[in-house]
Amino acid sequence: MRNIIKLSVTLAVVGIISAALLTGVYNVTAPIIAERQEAEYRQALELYFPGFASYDSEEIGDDYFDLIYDGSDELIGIMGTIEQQGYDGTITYNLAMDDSGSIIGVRVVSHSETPGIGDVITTEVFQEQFFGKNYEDPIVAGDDVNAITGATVSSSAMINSIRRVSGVVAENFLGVESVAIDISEVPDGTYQGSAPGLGGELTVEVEVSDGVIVSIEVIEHNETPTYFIEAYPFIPEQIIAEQHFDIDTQTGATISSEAIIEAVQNALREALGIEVGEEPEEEPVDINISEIPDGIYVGSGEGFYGPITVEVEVAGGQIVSIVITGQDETPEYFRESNPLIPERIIEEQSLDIDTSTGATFSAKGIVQAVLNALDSESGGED
Amino acid sequence: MLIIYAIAALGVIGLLFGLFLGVAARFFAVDTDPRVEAVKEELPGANCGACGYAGCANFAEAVVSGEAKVNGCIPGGDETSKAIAGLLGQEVGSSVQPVATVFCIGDSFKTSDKFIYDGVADCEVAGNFLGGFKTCSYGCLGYGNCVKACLFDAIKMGEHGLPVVDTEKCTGCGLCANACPRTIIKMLPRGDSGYLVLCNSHDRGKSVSKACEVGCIACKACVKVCPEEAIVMEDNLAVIDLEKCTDCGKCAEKCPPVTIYRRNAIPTEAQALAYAAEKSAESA
Amino acid sequence: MEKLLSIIFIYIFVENFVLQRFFGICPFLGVSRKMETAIGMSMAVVFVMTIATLVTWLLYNFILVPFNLTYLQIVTFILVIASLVQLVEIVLRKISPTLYQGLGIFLPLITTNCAVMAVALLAVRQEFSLLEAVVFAIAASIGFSLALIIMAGIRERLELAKMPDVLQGSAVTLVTAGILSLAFLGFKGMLTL
Amino acid sequence: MKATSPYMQDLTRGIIKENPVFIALLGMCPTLGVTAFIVNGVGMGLAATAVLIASNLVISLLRNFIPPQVRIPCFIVIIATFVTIIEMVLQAFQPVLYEALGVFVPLIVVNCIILGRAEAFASKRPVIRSLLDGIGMGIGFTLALFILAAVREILGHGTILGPDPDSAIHLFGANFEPMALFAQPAGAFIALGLLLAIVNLLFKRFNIN
Repeated sequence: MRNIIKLSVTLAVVGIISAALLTGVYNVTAPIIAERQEAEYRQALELYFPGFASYDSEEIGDDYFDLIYDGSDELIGIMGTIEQQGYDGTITYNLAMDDSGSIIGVRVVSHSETPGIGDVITTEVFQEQFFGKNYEDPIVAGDDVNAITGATVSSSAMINSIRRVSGVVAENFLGVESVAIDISEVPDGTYQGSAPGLGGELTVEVEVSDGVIVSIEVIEHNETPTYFIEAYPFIPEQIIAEQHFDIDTQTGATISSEAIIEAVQNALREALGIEVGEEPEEEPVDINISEIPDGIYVGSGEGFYGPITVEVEVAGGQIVSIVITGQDETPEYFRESNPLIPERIIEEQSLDIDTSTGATFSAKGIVQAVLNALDSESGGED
Repeated sequence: MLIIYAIAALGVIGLLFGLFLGVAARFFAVDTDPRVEAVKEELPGANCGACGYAGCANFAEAVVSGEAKVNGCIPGGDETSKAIAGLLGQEVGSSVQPVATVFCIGDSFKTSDKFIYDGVADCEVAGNFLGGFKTCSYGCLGYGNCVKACLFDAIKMGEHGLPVVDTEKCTGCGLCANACPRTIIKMLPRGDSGYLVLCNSHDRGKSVSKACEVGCIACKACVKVCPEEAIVMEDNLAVIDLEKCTDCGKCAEKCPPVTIYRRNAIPTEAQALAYAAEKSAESA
Repeated sequence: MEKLLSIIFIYIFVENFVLQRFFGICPFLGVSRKMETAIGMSMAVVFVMTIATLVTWLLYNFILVPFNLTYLQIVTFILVIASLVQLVEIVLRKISPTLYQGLGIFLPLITTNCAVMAVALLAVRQEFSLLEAVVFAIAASIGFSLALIIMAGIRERLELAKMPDVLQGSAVTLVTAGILSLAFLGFKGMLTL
Repeated sequence: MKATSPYMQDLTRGIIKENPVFIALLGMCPTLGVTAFIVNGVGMGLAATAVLIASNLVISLLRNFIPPQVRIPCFIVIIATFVTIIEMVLQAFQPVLYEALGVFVPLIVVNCIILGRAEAFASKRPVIRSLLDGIGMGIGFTLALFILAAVREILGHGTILGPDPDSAIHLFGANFEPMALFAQPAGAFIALGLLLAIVNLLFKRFNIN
């Protein structure tokens, strides 16, 4: 018996000494850690809300929001700290929005996306796409915001999350009652609506009779099957059962589920005559090449990582050769659009060509450079 | 304030677990007989299973409980049995330690290969593949399963493709005998007297002589000549009973392919290599 | 319920504890020589890992968090694991000596096994509920056992293969583990929590 | 070997002859886990060395006061204390490294090298010798991590000095296609396996053993 006491007392004494030592060190380092984290956060706030005075935090669901006030306690903006499930783990990012609800900043705090592919979400080019977008604009992957191909899961995860959060901010802080769709007002009939899913356009057919959604059917999609079975028919059943749209999309196929909901909402918006954010038409960017005198022209356009400069040779009213003289795109992306795009331009002898190669940014950069070279005012004869 | 919580928490947890372990040690104390531990110390600890028990710990318990004989540990040999006997206060029966003997002298120069085998380096696997690459389907294939099985480094694979037993190191545990897929190695009581038929082939006549220059062709010459009838034919293979054998050596003289040798004159690796050199000199 | 299923799938295949996250490599290299030692070790690990996570989760959430002593988590966790392993050893020796024969030698190995400590830490850091933490521990230990048993199967055949003796032993084991990890890469990104 | 004093032997034993990673095959988890970049590898090496030296020191000081039955739990608590201190210090002063090493910092406590040296050496030797042994082993461990991290970073990312862009030096120019395998976990296994083979080869060639 005595032996047991001796053993446990020794263990306890060692434990106590270690506890005392650790608490001492903790009391020294804890403030330093807290202060450093605080400073880092203040620095980020300073970036987007220069000269802010104070902020207080609120929590909605598992997102944290800080309402930022200037000297005279006027709300000048909101900074959200959101955790979103990426390809490889959780992505934590800050979303800064001004008081009118438009996004002025996106900052990735921590992520574990695959280096070289998924971490494209930390580049300014990706983040800047969201600037100026308002909470009403349906931030749609692929149309007005480019989901970087090759990193679709990471980038579309970010895009969908930013869209959700901007909606939450708009509803809760900016006193905007959401553009709610009142199903009971929807006249009977079947309506079609579509929204971008993981693999591309997803179209649904919704049937409404005396103010109740009776059936929802996905008539066309190309989602990845393993994801899609998680979302369909589970999500439509939920919508029909609850007759509203904020249902749990954490089905392990968040992107497809949100796409279905969005498509059903678009279908009903059309039915109610609320204008759906239509496609921003790109004005045709073509010039008449045959008029351009023969010669070599130099021009430059905006690629993914920086300027792309080209040398275009025109002979007999035709583009004969396009040489890319300078670029610093990421090798594996640039390879997808060079020499494909120059060949396409020469073949079709026009700039209005399909730029959705594996690297949309670089492709558009080249077209811009050629346009810049040939455009008589801005381009110069070499 | 925090420091008090920390000290309290860790102190309590340390105390708790210390008590917990102490009580558990007492409550679940397994009343192991100290003698078992002492006997276990004496054993070589190779867990070879020659004593017939599952490892040394098991054998130690059996010896202390009187179930197993003091000299049951074969690898341990005499000094282990004496040590255990000393511990348990019993007198020592002399343990006759067997030795591993290879019943095949058909080395790679006296037999030939049917085909070139480049598969898994394992006797069993090689043996299963079309009856083995050697012309004799009972002979040693030379991939050393016995060598791998031996815990006392007492058996080595010779240049001539047959295992060579180091009788000093061999503790008679029998692991090599079990490991050999063709049971070429047998455990015999130690001794130099007596003759052995160093072959394992159950074929007859022509098929043996074609396969190996020194294989037993079951001609029964040795059986007829042996004055003590110590030799008996078991499925076309002559087997000499060492108890009856009076070491007269008549069988060895009569054996046409010279497969029978006295126990202390078993053909060695050197002889085989010399034979090979001479044979290649002849043919060159 | 559906989150539990995804936890099970993820921590056995997608984030296998040995092949993708590098926990428990020392026993993985040491014990995977023969199949029965691998199975023995796997059983011991599944048993200890589940109980350890249960105890550490309770300790963390009911003692450390309320008194905000979370910085003590490393000391308490490792103390719990070490004492638990010693306790299991004592109890096992009494209840079934044969099981102790087979399993006993692995138990001290488990105290210094990174996987057990990693599971306890990750269960707490990812804010799992109690049920999720236990399911997480079971899934992780099954993942560990899966990798161990596959490796044992391969290594038993490796012993017989002819290879340059410089590569013999742990060098070839590591390279094989690399190829195994490549195979498990196929599950990458299939499912996220 | 010329007659070096036992102290010198203690110090140099861990670096090459008994290198904890390449020879004793201990501490495999951090070795594979954090060597994607040189900065992280060396960081982990130094953190582990600090813990190793401190714990060897304290354990050899207390070796006569701790009853043998409760030896392992006490050693573990001492080591865990130092690991927590290192974790707090790293979090306060080296946040980037702390973030990169992640869960492997607390895992130093179950690092087989530290507990191994504590039990095999420190609990039986006087303070000075255990200290030197700790330093030797620490240097050996950091050296091994550095070599593996160098191989993995240069092949896997084509850079030196680490993940954050402004300090990383691109070795092979912009459009060098790095062998992404070595950035993956599988590459760590393969790289370490081949390194072990090379070390075996060298030891056989210069027959150190």
